[in-house]
Amino acid sequence: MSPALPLLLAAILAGVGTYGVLARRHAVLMLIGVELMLGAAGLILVTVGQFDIGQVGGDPLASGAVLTLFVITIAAAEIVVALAVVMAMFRTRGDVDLTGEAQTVEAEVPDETSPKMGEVLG
Amino acid sequence: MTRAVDFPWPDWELPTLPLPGVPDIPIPDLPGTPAQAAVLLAGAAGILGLALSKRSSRTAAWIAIGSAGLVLLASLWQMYSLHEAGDPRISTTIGPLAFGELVVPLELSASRLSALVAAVVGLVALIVQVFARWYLWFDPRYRQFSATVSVFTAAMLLVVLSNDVLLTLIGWEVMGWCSFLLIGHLSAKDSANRAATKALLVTRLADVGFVLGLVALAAGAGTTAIDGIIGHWVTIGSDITVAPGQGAALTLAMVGVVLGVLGKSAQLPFQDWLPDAMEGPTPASALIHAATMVAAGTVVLAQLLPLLQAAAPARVLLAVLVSITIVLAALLAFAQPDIKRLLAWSTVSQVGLMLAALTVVPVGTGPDAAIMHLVSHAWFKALLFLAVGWMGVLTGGTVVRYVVSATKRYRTLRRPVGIGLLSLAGVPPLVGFVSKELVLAQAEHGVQHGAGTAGTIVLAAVGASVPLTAAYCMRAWLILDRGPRRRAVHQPGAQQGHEIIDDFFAEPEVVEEAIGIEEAESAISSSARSAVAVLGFLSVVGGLLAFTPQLELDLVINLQLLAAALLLMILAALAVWVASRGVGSRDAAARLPVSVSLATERGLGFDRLYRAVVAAPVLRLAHWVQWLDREVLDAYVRAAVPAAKLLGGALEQTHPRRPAPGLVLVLGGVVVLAVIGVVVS
Amino acid sequence: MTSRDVLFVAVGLITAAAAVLSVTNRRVLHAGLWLVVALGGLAGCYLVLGAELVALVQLLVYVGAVVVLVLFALMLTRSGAGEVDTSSAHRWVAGAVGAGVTVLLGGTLVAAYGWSEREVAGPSNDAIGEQIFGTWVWPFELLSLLLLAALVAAVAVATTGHRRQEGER
Amino acid sequence: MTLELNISVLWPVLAPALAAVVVLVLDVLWPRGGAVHLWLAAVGLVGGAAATWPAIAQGAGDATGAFCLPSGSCLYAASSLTGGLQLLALGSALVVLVLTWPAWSRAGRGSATSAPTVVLVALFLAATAGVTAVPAARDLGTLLVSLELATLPVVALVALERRAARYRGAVAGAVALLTTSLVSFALLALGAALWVAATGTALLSPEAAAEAAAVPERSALLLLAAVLVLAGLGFKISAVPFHAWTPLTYATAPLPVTTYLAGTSKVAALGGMIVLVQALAGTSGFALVAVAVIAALTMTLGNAMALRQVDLVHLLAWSAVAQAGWLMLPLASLSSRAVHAAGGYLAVYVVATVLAFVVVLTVARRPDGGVLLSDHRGLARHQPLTAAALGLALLTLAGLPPAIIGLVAKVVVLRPVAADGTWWLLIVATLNIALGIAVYVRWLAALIERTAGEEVLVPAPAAEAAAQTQPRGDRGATAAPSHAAYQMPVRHRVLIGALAALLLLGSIAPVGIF
Repeated sequence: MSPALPLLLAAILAGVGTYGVLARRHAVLMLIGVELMLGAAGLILVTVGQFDIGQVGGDPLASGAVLTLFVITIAAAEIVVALAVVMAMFRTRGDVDLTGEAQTVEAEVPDETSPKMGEVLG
Repeated sequence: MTRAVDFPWPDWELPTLPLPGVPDIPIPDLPGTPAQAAVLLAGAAGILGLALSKRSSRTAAWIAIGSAGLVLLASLWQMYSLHEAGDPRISTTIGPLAFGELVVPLELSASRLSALVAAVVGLVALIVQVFARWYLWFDPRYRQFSATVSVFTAAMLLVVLSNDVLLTLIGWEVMGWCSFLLIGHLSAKDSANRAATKALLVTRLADVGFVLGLVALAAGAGTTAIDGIIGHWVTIGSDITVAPGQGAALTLAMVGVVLGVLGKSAQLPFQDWLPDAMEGPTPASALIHAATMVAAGTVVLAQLLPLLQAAAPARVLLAVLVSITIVLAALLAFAQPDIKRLLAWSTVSQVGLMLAALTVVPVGTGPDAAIMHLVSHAWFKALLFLAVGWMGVLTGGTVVRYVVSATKRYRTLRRPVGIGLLSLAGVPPLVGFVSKELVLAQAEHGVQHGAGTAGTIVLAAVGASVPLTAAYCMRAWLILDRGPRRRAVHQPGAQQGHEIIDDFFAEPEVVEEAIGIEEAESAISSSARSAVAVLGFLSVVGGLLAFTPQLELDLVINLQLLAAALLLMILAALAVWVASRGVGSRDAAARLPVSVSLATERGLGFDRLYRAVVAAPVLRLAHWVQWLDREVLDAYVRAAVPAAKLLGGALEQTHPRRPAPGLVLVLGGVVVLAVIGVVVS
Repeated sequence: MTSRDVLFVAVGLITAAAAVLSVTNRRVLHAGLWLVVALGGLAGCYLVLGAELVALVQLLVYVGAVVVLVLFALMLTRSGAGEVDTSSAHRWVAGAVGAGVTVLLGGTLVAAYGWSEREVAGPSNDAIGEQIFGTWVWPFELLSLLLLAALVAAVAVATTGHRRQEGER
Repeated sequence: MTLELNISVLWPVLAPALAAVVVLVLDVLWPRGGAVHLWLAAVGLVGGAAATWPAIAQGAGDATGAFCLPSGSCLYAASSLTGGLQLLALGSALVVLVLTWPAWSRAGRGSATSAPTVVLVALFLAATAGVTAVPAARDLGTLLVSLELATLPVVALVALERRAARYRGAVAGAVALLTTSLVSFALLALGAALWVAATGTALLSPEAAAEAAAVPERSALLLLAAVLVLAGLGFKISAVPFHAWTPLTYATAPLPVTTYLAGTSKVAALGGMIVLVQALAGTSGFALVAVAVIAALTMTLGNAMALRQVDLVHLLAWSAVAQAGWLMLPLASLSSRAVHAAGGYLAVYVVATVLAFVVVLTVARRPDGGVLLSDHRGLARHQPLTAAALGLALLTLAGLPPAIIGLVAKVVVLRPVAADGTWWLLIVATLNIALGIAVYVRWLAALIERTAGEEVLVPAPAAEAAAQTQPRGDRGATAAPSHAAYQMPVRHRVLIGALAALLLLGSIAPVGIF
């Protein structure tokens, strides 16, 4: 079969994932975008591995497949921690909105107290 | 020019004295080389002098003078051992530094000439220390003074014996700071502080060129060892050839070095700091003028001589500036109303002679004539300064109206001052005569061996300096010795000055404030007097040095030229004598119009020139930077707030306090970067 | 076009469509469910490409474990979700960046490999297993440490911490 | 498949990793362990640091490998540069451990509101193991895994803030770090995939890269892969435009963890970049314009923003951004000398920054202290030695004498750029030296300022903020009302002294940097 098909699908998945990361303000939904991007990476790796494009006679190290498995596993580990942090965020703030003001502990500090700037800023 | 090819008089080759063979003295096998010992001893004396002498001038004097004596011994031993073993003798300091590709061996090298200069430095330093012990007897800051002199000596020795430009730089810089301390010794005096700052600033300004030049030389060669640098840049055969394609770089670097030397040696256009530096105590002046700071430039250029010979533009620049300086400074010296300032300008002129001799050395010969003049100048100038300092103590000042007929009033002064002036003027057979004739012969030799226009200029300037020097020496002598006996204005020494100072075994009563020390109320101590006598002796017979194997002068003295020089000298002296007749103080310069003498006293307004050329632009630059800071940078900072508001949504989205917009930056940035990468490749 | 191509186009279209829906659907839970479909479709793609082991792991780890977690998290935080998407301007930027990524990646990849038919000949499952525990044992061991740390971290972060106090915004 | 193991070179990674596992196991076996965890961690870090010595002692071009294939390429290779980076990571981690010791030894078992010590220590050790594994990685798998190992536990450490007042902010900071790290990891994975697509192997071998660069289509792919991997690493080194999390997370995380982020984590980031650059070294004429652009942007924006900060942690955060630009500067020219220059700069930067953080932490811990610039006013009077050490660190960061080491480091990183003739980059860098000096001198000026008018100068909100941040120290406020009653803890003195001595030594003989 033609390697262009899976590679195109990977490009589409990466683009869609990028859009998802940027367009979502719900933290968990943002994670969905990341998952799609990782999926795209996996698809590229598997495609490259299955068509032994890089080297004549195939890659003896099975780089494509092994890296895909690594990426999947790392992604799982990431998601676990990410969800825990998001839950903590939900507990402390009551929402999981990524566009919300994140920094709430320290009060806004006025700019440097140097007289020159103080005068100008009033 | 003055080539005497067809003249029947024979040229005269310098003979070598039939010296008895140097006796084979058994020397104990000491640790380290004498070069190491000399530098270390002098440096340690500076530190120990401050650390050990807890408020006791006596201890400080013991340390300073004792170590200066040891330094002198070490440098004499060095000369002797070189005579035995041949030169150069390389010794290490703290071991090589690892700077990547740059080799920094940090070695000392003692050669025939550098050992000679080191010995002279050691001798002058010892004499100055001895003299200062008497001169600054009542000074509460004698300890600091003697320690500074020790450090200063160490720095000079480091420069002289250095085989590594890094060491040279260190010594050079330390000397700069020490001179600042010495000149500003009388720190309560405004003028002293001003003079010290001026000296520091002017030499520092010139040092920029020096540092850049040396760094460029070392960087190009990949080593800081001087012989390595010379070997990299030029190839010395029958003629000197620059490494291909590096002519411009070498020229630029050497111009930088020459600028630094001009600064340190107080040559045009940096000449003005030296006369003002007279604000320092007289022993400090003697040290700075005679053997150390101003001569350092000559030493460094002598070490780098092949490079100077190869870099013609730098050599011509040096030759022209130095020639102008020689004449100008001699003229200025003539008009000075203060004997100390007269001596200062004469130093400027004489150092010019040494440098001039360097610029006309043909390829393949050494800088021996310049070194000889350095040595002879060190002796007679130290003698003159110490004698004039002594005189200042007796008469209450060195301005002409104080010192009129001083040697008549104080007969003991007559001999040292007389010898010094005669030697300075170059009267045979004193040391000044020998060295000056050698410089003259060197210039002529250079002209004959293709030194070009620069050589001609140098020869003319050296020739002109002969009568001019004689003129100002004659003027000084007439004032000091032929003035009316009872014109003395101020005679503090007449009734006082009989308390003999016991140099080493008494602790002085220190006065609170250092001002007025120059009017010390004590007769000169015997040790100080003998120190002056040693210098006087050397000034008389030192010329013999030129006939020893210590100097290799394959010069041919043109007897016609020599005779002409002597004739000019006599004519100039006669003219001054004639001019002085009828003047009350026998001061020939009194014939000059008032405006001229005022202008010369102010160094021809070079101060104003500096202010216009250097200080004003720097200040303007500072203003500009300040303005930039206030109006532009701050405006930028200030504008950041409204700009952010103006840009509104877009910038608010990138506000880093929220996670989501940060992601836009990340992903957008990647796309932009990738596009840049693809487009560029 | 071979039958494998046709099969892949079919599965790929499903996957892409599910992916698009999962990032555009306004209803949180639905978006999560579309993700299940998309990742499942991806596993299908792997199968069509002949990488059975990877497909299996993808199915087990992702569809079986991760997505379930995600769904739970979505359900737990549903009450906190006000607006799901960012502002429309932001979404336009997002769309542009996403399209840029697709064009850039697709362009370079297809330019490098072309449309020509090729043989599918990946390493066997045995070979993959042998390689993981042979050549790649070092990253594999590090990976186990990573999983351990992630587990510990997740448990700690999820179980400890201060709750939002009443009265605080 | 025969694989040549060589366990002995792995100890810099294995020691902290094993310590992490042992700590967890020990907690199960002996739940009342207490401070034993911390001691174990210290042993792990010191052991790892000691194990870097054989690698450091090697000659310039040598490298010891582990997990070597019959073809000769290894999955783990320890050159002297690698050893140096590992030592730096372990050393800075040790400093963080000492800083955080009292906080973590308290409440060993944890409670409903604070994480147990064992978790914190284990995460800390796991992250450190990840950091040390990165510079030695020679394949994409190890690079991906170890980078994630160096990041993920730190996210949790940020979120596991124990003090109630700061917990909410810390979680927000963790979210910012987490989202950026997730996206960056996705980019890294995409980059790795493209790398494999371009070169056909997951080994980061220069030969394969050179081969790929020779083919036009593949070279575009390789370039894209390099840019993506760079972007994935850029977040960790806080390079613009991947920096947005930096000020946020630095300001909200517990100060020792911030120190970890600013010091140890950077080793992983730069280590990764060095690995990438070394893999690209064979591709002649394949200059990474992207690196140059990022470096220029990063240092400019970082310095410009740092100029405006009054909160010192913010200032240090932006300074970290600016210094990241300096770190990346030499990498734009893919040479081994450039790689060493970046490594040397990193060492100087890490020591100086960690020293600055220790002093900030010490001052913040003072009863009336804080992390604002105004809290440092007149520090030179109250604590002259501390102020001197801080001054040395700031001068080092600014690259001003007498902290010659900073100057040398700047010269060293500029050298490859000048050698390449990338003049625009050189000009930007020079302008940034001036900007950077302004940043740090502002702080220095505050140190030696008189304190007479302090109350007047500090505006009310700032004073409030200072009051809020006051319990930011390790033990909270311990009822000591005045400067006089305050005694700086011995461990802080030792740390400040040791780090300042390192900088001083470096300034006297900046030999290793060249």
